[in-house]
Amino acid sequence: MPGMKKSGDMTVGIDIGSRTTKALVWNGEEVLSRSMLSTGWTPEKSASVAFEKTLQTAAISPSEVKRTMVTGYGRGSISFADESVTEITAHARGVSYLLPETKTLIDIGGQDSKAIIIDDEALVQDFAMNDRCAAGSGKFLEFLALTMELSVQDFSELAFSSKNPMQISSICTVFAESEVLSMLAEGVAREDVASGVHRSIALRVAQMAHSLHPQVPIAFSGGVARNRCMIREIGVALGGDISVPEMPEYAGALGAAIIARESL
Amino acid sequence: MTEPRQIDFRQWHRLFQQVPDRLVEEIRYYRHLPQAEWSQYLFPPSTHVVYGNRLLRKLKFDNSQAALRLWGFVMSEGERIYRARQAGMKVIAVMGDLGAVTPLVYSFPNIVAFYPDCLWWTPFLMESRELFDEAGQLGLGEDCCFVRASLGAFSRKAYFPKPDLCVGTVGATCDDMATVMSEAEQLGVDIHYFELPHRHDGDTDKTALSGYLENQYQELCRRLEQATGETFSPDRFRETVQKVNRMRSLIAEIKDLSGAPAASPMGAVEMMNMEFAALSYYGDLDECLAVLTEFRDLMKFRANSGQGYQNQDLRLVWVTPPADPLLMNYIEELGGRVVGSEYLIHQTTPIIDTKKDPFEALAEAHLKATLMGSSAYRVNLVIEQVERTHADGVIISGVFGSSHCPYETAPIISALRQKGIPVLSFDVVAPGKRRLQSQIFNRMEAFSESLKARKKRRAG
Amino acid sequence: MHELYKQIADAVVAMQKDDVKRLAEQALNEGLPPEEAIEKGLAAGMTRVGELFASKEYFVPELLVCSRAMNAGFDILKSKVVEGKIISKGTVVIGVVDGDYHDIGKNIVKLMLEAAGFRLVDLGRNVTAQKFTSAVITEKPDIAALSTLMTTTMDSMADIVLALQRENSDVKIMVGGAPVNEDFAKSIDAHFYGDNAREAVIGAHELLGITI
Amino acid sequence: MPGKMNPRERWSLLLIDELPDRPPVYPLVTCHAARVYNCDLIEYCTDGRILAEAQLEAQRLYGHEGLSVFTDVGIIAEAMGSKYHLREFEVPILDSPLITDTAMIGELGPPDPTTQGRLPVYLEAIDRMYSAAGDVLPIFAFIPCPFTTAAGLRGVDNFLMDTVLEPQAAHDLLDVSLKSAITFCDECILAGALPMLVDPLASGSVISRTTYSHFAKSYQQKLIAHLHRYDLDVTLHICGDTSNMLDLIPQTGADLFSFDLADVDSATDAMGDRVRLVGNLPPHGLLPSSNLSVTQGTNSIMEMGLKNPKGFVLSTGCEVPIRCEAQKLHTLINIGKNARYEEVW
Repeated sequence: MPGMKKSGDMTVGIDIGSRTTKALVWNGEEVLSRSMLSTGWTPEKSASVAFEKTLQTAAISPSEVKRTMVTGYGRGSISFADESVTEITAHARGVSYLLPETKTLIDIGGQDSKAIIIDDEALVQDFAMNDRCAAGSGKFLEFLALTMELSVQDFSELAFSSKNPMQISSICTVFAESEVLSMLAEGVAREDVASGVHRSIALRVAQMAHSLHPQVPIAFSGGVARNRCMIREIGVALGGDISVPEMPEYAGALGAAIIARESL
Repeated sequence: MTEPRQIDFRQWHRLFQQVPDRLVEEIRYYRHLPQAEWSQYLFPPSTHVVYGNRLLRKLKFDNSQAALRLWGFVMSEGERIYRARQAGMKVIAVMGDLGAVTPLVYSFPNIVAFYPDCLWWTPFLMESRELFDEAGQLGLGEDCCFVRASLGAFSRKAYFPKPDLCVGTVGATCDDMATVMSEAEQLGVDIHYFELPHRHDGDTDKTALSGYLENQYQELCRRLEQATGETFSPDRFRETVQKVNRMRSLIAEIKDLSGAPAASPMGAVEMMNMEFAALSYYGDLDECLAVLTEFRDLMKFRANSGQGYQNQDLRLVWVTPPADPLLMNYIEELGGRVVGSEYLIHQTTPIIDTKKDPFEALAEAHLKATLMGSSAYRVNLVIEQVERTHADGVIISGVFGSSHCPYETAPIISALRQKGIPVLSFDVVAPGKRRLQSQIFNRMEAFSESLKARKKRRAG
Repeated sequence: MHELYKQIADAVVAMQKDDVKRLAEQALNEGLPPEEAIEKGLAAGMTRVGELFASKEYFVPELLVCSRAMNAGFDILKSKVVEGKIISKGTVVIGVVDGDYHDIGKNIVKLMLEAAGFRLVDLGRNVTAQKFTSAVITEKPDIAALSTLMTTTMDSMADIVLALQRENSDVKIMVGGAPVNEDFAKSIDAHFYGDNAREAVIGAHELLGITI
Repeated sequence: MPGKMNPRERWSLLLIDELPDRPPVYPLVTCHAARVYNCDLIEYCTDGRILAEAQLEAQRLYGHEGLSVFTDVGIIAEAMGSKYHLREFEVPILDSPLITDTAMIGELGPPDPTTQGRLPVYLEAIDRMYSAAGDVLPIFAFIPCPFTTAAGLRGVDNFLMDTVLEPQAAHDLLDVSLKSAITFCDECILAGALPMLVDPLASGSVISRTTYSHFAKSYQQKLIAHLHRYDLDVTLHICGDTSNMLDLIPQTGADLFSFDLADVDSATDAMGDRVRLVGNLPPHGLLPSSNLSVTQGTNSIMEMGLKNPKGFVLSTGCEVPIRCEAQKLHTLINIGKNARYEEVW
């Protein structure tokens, strides 16, 4: 990459999401270490634990870190960080690094989802966010998995096996739950109900993305991007192939670390 | 003259020590009345903080005397309307008219007009749900636009005196407003319905619409004669309209100055206060002119001498700036400056022809108003403004539940995107919803990051 | 009555400390009995001050300055008083009730009672029921005088009156202070309520059946 | 119930010469709040969070229409250096005054309200109350006037004697006390409170009209003039008997007069066209007396108060006694809340 500092200058990116906090050490070429833990009620504390853990893993001392950049919803309360950046910019930067061709990025996190249009020079051109309600986020998925008494992992695997996703029309978590329960009571196949839930999220996200006139290639990041069924449904909803970067939940932290290094 | 700076209410409190006593004593409203203690209004924001306007603790204000005067004038409007009644003046509420009928109202002697719709500001200013909850109890809940706060105010009877007449517009206007008016009528308010004709596109034959509007104005004039016991005087009308035209040109001039190339010469919140003066002149046309003239002179001085705020480089046009002024401060904190605005109050902008028959002139000016035109017409105006002000991006803020927002916002966004103009759009959230508000802040920050990155790239 | 006594009294009323001192010295030089100079000069002056206070011509500042003048004279005269020549009219235990530290009123009453010939035991301020009752046991006073200035401590007063009466039903209780009134005094079974220091002096005499 | 004004709205109307639906009801619930909140007085007087929470709790219980920030009248004198006695279960009280010799006055200056004495306690309490309920409840910060602060600096007896024996020294002390009051008022305003000036020692029970005019009134007037420069409406509270100086009160410039021992009718006669009255059920009336006498007393005050042309606030003549029974205060407040002005809207 042009303008990159020589390796050895290490930066740390920390992404404090509503559900999990991720931290990693970056030396300009590779990720030296990563750590992830639950954010809980004290973002400041989880951020510092994640920071210490990832430094420990990389076997470096805090004084060797040139700059620490935080992102994510909890970034405002972190006093030990040098700078902060929004998760929109951070995710776009991280994914552009991992999958440089990306034009459209879908990110689904614990509490929100976003669609980001990335221009030819890896900058955010436009974005849309859904952060008003749980529908369209990892939280919605978790809730309905719980309704069907499944772990999120099993829920998505079950959904992936379905060939005939049901249509879930409710976008409100509470109504969606009763819709799911009544379908199950009517004897609809469990996998079809589960994939229906995935599809409903994918449709909401796609609807948001459509207003931005998305172009291919499309990438998908965030914790939910590990969900095979969701990848498939997003692809169907957006009408294109979906690429998922390696370790998609770390895309924000990586982006933050890269931006930190660029600003050295 | 001090360097332009945005300061908080604490700093204004201290700076106020340096304002000469003479000015505090001199600057007054209702100069035609015997001067009472209450007519002074040049006071710092801390005064209004003590009286419960909690948002002022978080806002940044321009450090000039002209801006202080503007704030003082705006913040004293509520009291001023009460004082008007105490002094025997007639009080006319003008709702939903977007500034069209006020010139006619003010051409009657011994009269003030006020704009109850602006009470939407109060819940934000006080960071309080009181007026919204009050409206909610009367049946106007969260699905209604923020103007429902004015219903709360009608019901509480503590924000303005009972109007001698309330002129309310119906027809091609906000439905929420009409709902508020019908509820207010239940509370015993005397309402005269002024019907706005349907929106037109530029090519429509306007003769029929004009005749229709003239009738509406004549009807209103008769109602005002009844309410005030005075006869309409064309001479006084011309005199008033000359002042109104002066005010409209002043506002246009000030808006142009806000785009000064070197640096932002004025805060977006002050600009909003200034633009809203066009609606009902904050209850005192003469003093309002004096306030705006001082304000214009200051901005002219700053623009000509290249003075302005530092580190605000992103040029933005804001479409329907929000009820929550904190957001305007915030974009400035992020390095943005608002070089243009596009409000719904277009009826306040055209110059009224003083040579024509009064009612014909009013109708003609009314039809020039952009909101009388189609959405597409308004879209073009926004784009034209973006190009004229060399804006880097556009922010559109709307109100959830407001009936005009959806069909105005969507076409503007889509047109801007097609032109490759970056746009951020969101709905303002009512006070007390911290999580939602912090999400808006987040989007604004992301928007400013992307605009900055682009600017940096363009710069090489 | 010797002219000098009147001059001493006048000087007390006129708040002239130096004059009082000079006149007291003069009285001693002229061989006048010091106890008589105290009673007919200083005390008589203070009685007039009390009247001026009651009639709202004098207020606390003036009263304090008068008593300062009186005390200056008293310091000169008392050293020459022959033992036993001054007979106390009775003993008064005085204090500001529990929770209250405002002692302006109490000090004035104390001043006036002393000037009128009572022996005063000053318990100070913030005096608990327990402190009051033990003083009643050790000092065997004729009167207990309770004062309060704060509305917030009026109920302490009620508690103390109750405790005192349980301990010694003979002791006469007088109360006073800005927030207290006749009705309140009655309601807590006090024997006397005085609106001001002069009334307190009169009341103390009345309670003990002494004619002034 | 729709249409019911909140306390903020009621006060706002009153302050612009509009009669609200009824007079605000604002008994001086100060340290009594500590009892409602069940905390020790020393905590109440030294911890802004506790003071704020206790005030809010008491307001929730009684529904009276204003929050009061007040512990004791020595607050400024203490911050300037006088020693106050702080002990469990007690309100702070002057122990040893700072100025033992009038020659020391020249060295005095106003305190820093953000660090000195317990002034920060007030500021924290105001800030918390304002954030919690400032939209619906006015917050009154009780600021001791120069006369009372001077007495706290010099010792009450000494200061009162100074007014006779060393008037110039008394004025010098009053001047610096005025500066301190102004400094503290400014910070209280910035925290969100409306200053309420209290001058218990300037009472007609303690000093003469002449002393009041020369040593108290002129400084009250200067302090009020400072606050008027911000267009704030100022309440002046004087404890004890003020009946012989009612005619002097308007000269201070006070917008509201809160008084203790004087009757509402006389006060109305003396200043009703210029000054709003705040009063004045005697606190002893809230103690062992019957509910019936609270009812009668309050009714008669309310009847007189409603006639004051500049408006009226139903209140107590002084602080509500710490051990006041809740029922008595409820009785007073209910009577206030049932009163009505003729509707003018």
